[in-house]
Amino acid sequence: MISVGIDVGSKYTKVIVIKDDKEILGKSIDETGFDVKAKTTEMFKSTLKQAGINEKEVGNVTVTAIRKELVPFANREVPKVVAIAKGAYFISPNVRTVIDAGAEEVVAVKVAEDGKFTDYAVSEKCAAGSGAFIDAMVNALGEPYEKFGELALEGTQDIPINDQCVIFAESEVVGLVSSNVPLSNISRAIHVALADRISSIAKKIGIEEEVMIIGGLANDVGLITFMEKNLNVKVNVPSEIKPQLVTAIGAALSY
Amino acid sequence: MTEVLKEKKSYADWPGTVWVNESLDWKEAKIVSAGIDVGSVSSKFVIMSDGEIAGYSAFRTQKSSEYSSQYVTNALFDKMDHISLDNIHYIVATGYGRVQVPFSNKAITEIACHARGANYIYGPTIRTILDMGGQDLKIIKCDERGKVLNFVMNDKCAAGCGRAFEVLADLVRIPIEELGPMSLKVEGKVDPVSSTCVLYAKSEVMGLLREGVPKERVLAAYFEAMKNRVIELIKRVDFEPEFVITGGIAKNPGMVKRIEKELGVKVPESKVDPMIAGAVGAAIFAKTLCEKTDKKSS
Amino acid sequence: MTEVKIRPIKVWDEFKKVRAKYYKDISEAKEKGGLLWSGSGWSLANIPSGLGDDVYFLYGEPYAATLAWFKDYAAESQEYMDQIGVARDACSYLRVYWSSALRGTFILTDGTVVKYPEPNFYWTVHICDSHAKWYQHIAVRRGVPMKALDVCVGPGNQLNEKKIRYVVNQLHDSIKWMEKVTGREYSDELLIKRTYQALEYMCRWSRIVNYNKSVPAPIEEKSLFSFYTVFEGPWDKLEKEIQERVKKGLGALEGVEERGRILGDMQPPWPVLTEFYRYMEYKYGVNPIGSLYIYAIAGAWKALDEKGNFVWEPVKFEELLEKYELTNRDEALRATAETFLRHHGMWQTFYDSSFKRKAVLSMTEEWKADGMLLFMNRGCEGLAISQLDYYHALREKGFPVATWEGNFADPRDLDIPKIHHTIDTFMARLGINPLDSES
Amino acid sequence: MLKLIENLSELKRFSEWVDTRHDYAQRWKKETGGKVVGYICTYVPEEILYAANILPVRILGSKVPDSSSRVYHHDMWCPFSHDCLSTALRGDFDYLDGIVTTLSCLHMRQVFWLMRDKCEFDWSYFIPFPHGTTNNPYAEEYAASELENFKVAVEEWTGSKITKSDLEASIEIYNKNRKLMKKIYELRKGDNPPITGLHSMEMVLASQLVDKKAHNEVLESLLEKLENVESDREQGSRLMLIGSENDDRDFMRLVEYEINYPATFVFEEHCTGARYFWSQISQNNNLVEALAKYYVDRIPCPSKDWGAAEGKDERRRFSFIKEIAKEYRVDGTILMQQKFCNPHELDIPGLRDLFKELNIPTYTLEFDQTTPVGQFSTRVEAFLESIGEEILF
Repeated sequence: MISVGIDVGSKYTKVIVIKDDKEILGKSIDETGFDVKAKTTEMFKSTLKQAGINEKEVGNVTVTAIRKELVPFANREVPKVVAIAKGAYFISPNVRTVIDAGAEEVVAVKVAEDGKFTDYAVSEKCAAGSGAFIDAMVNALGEPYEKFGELALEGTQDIPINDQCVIFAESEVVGLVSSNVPLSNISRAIHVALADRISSIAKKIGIEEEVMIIGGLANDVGLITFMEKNLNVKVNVPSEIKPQLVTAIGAALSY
Repeated sequence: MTEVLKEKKSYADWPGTVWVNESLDWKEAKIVSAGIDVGSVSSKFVIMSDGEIAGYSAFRTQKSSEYSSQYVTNALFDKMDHISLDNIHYIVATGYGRVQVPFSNKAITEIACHARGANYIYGPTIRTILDMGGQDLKIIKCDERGKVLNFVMNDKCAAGCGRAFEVLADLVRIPIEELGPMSLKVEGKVDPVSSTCVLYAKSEVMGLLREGVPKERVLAAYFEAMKNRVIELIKRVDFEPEFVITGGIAKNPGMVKRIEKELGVKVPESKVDPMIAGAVGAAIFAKTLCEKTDKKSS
Repeated sequence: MTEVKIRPIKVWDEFKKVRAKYYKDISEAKEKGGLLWSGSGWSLANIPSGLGDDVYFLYGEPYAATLAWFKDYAAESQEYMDQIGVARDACSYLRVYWSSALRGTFILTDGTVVKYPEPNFYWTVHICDSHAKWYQHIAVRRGVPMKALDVCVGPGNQLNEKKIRYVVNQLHDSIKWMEKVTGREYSDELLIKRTYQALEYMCRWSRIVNYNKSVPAPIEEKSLFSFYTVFEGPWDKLEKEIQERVKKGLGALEGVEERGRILGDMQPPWPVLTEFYRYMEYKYGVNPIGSLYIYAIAGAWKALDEKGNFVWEPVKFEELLEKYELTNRDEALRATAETFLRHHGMWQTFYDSSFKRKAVLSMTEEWKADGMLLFMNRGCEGLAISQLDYYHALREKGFPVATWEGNFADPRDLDIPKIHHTIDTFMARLGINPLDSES
Repeated sequence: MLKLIENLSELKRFSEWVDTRHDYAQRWKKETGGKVVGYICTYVPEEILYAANILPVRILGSKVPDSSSRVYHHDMWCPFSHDCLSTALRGDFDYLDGIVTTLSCLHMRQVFWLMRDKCEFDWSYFIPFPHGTTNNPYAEEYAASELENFKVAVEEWTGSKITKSDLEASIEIYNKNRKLMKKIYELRKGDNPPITGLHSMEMVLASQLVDKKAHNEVLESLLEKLENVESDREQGSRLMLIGSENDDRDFMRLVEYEINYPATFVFEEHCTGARYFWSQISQNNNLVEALAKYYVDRIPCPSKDWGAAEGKDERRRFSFIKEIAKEYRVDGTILMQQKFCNPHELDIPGLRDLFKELNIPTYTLEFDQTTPVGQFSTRVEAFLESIGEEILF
């Protein structure tokens, strides 16, 4: 059977086409924008095309992180936590702790041996541990840095970033730049702060190996390094597939 | 994340300004004083000849306060006849970056400068000043000399500040100066977005847009929330209706009209750009200090 | 499929009338020559009753909860408090109560706003960090006499004569003080009568919530919240009705078998009460059977044993009667103090996180719950104490638990779609599907 | 001369003690063979511990951003409590033999329980104590009974009796410490106080962290020196600091040494200031009762300052503050409060009224785990501009 999973994130939408719960036939990522209906429809069609599948062959379309009503061709919606657990378990059945570090939210999920989730924790009221934080910091630096995460590994000095409000932390970063602190140290400071926030959310559900990180921030090697230090475990990043797609896979598997 | 960085078109940008008072010749002045206001979002520079505005410039703050201070002064120097730092007798720096201005004689807070500037621009009857800067909201009470009696500021939350509108502009992809007028096109009562946190309000705005709510309405909801936040601060001082708004957002009708309506007052018009009030205050302080200390720096 | 509904409680209408009259009486008490006092709902309310049969009590917290229930009025009240610069994280009940007192307005249960009824005096206990400071500020601002009582003598299983005397002495003083500020003579006879009633009420309440240990549970939490502050209600009738349900095996929900038993820990989110409970009940057919709060706040429980374990067994009224001879003032005060100090479930939680942890762990077993949703309530720090402690204890035991945040008296801090999403996720955790997905 | 005071070895000693508190305690332990006990609130009767050859050290945070406490401790608990807890979770207090607290505010109670459960200390004790100490005639007697229980518990733990003379000696040392610190505070009444707020804060903090006997010696020699010097530091505006627990030395340094205007703190009211030491224990026959009387009567923490109001504010702390503000000729007051500190938050409206009546300007600052230097310097400077700086007009 062909199933489609759609994860509508605050920044990006992810679509997965999967066959018999096993084989990924199509995948795509694109900016969500304002018009969710048009965007998901367009992505749905193009991903099916990419997979060589006819719309009529599709058995299930499951959305997550959005109400079903906004995606008219979907026949089911699942809570994000469900999709995260299923997706991560699909990637590695040994996974016990999943950390989804997305653009505006961090979710930590405990997965049992049978793949069902047990505990979960969600960041509340503060964007300090999310991708938006890094985005804002990079923005404050004035120009894009492609390898901002890697730069953190070259940093040598501990500089605390005190402000949790993203907007104020921006000015702290600006302050560091104007006092000529090397960029590597700034990057390190930002990543240490971020790793601290994300880890504390993950610790709320108890860290049990194997630990997997998914979502946009999973691509940030600086973050992974400092999280491993903070949590004192290996933090795995999906290698076969982009970590942003895992939740959409989970959605496709939830029917 | 890196993909995000590539799309760098910004709707938050605004053009800089340089203005020179052609009817004044600074060379004839006894005291040439200057004020420079380096804020977190914008930097402003004012030169005064014997207490009258001879020229000003305003640009977005760049990388560092030091760099911005040089940028904004040079921009005005370029347009003013042969003037340079050497000709200015006293310079007061203010704003968030005030201590990083390498060429100032003294640093004074933007709170004192906005009060003094508003007193100069709008006259000595002014008692309550709202300054909406990039990261700060300040409500200032002052006396007839423009001296601060007390003030309140926003704590650890950038809601209602200039930066919040930049974030919004980028999000809805509408140039920042059009946000206010657009938000006023909606008639009737609009419920504010429930979060005032800049980032959470942002995701709420996104949610509303995705639900198909028209942009004007969404903007109105955002402005309502930011307005409530400002009113909340204003109510914390003994508000007196001799009231003005200074800072960048004084030019944003979406905020000003809403605040006026809520408080039942009308903010007076002025010939001087309210955005430079802080720098004007700084330049006046510079003149006073120059007179009192009798120390012309050149 | 039949529609899911809350099984109506017949005696509710009578309770409702009593409740409406109660607030009406408060608003008119002084005009009619009666006495009105106000203080924390944790106060030993039988004590001022000795001042006469026309003494009315404006309970701080239940009034604040009523106010919070009127969403718009609550938002307006909270905004007013922001404007006068009272910290946003201060007790949310205190904030809305202050707004009422400082603005001089008062909301009745039908939503009518009348003049704030100025109490003759404020009298309160102080168990969290806010209670006495709450009434102290209002008393100073409004020029009304106020007195507060220190009841923090430690847990019930460590009570001794000195601790009890410490509280009883203050109660004696309070009575003299009340006589002084009201100019009335205090009736010990009336005190004794009210003390019986108070103790009986406490014992009754623990019995009533104890019935919810049955499967299916006869009553759901929203109804429990409606009943518990109506002290003068027809309690016998209510108890009989609930007993009847237990006997017949009738659950709180009609049209569906009880598909899950969900516990909470805190006060409910008043401004979105219906949206919170009905969503669970109607969409999933589960019963929110109660919470640590609703069980422990008003009942008399065996509570802490010597080892510090929490015993969820209702105290029998007859036992109390045997223990205390209520023939004079001192005995009545002593009986009141000791019963509260020893048997009030919630009072124990302020002295050691382990008491609260044990109470929660055994509560989930005794009430045969399937899961527990913890409300990280930013509006009440007193009851938020140790929340993460028992959260981890439940989690480590493998008991399904999840948290959500908000403020119980501030509609601006309660996001309905987010709350619903929390419930959906938690139901997925429990493996309970929406009713409509299974038809 | 300015340099002279700044370089006084006694002041340096205080600051060193604060910086190296963990090393100090561990060294003390090694050298004396005694036990070290951490206390979480200044209502803990240190005298009883000290009489049993125990070094009481105050549990303070370390001003390092660290979210680890958030796993167990509510986000809305105050930053000071978070800091104490995360410091403990990192293992910085592992050398402690035990911890003690009393019935203080809820947030610090929670810190006590979490430290007890998460770190493995040999011993812990929670002292029930009157929650209200204002207008409460029964508090003393009740407190005495609980302190007696505490004394017995300490004896059981250490295995040796605390004799009357042990306790007498301990109280004497503590009384002396309080008296000396008060004397130093009193030198700040005059113009150009010889000691800044930063120095006084370090003095009091050190007192809470080291052996009082050693602290007394330094105090005595400092007092001798200070009585004979006059500061040539520009005192500027005379400020009083009122509020929650505060060991934020960065903030003191910012206001007194770093901003653009001269200013000097002439009084700190909080529990790392005058509230810790302002009065004396009167030695009478029953020493435990004397202790109880002292702790009940001391300038109260806002969490204990409530009780009654008959048409006017009867908070004892308020009348103390009122007196001090006059005596120390205060130009302005900074009301500082730890974010989320409820007892203080609820006193602030009343304090504002009080200072309005006294015609002394106030400014309120909310403290977090670390000092936002940029934001605070603007605020404090603007406050100083509003109470002084006539030169600008």
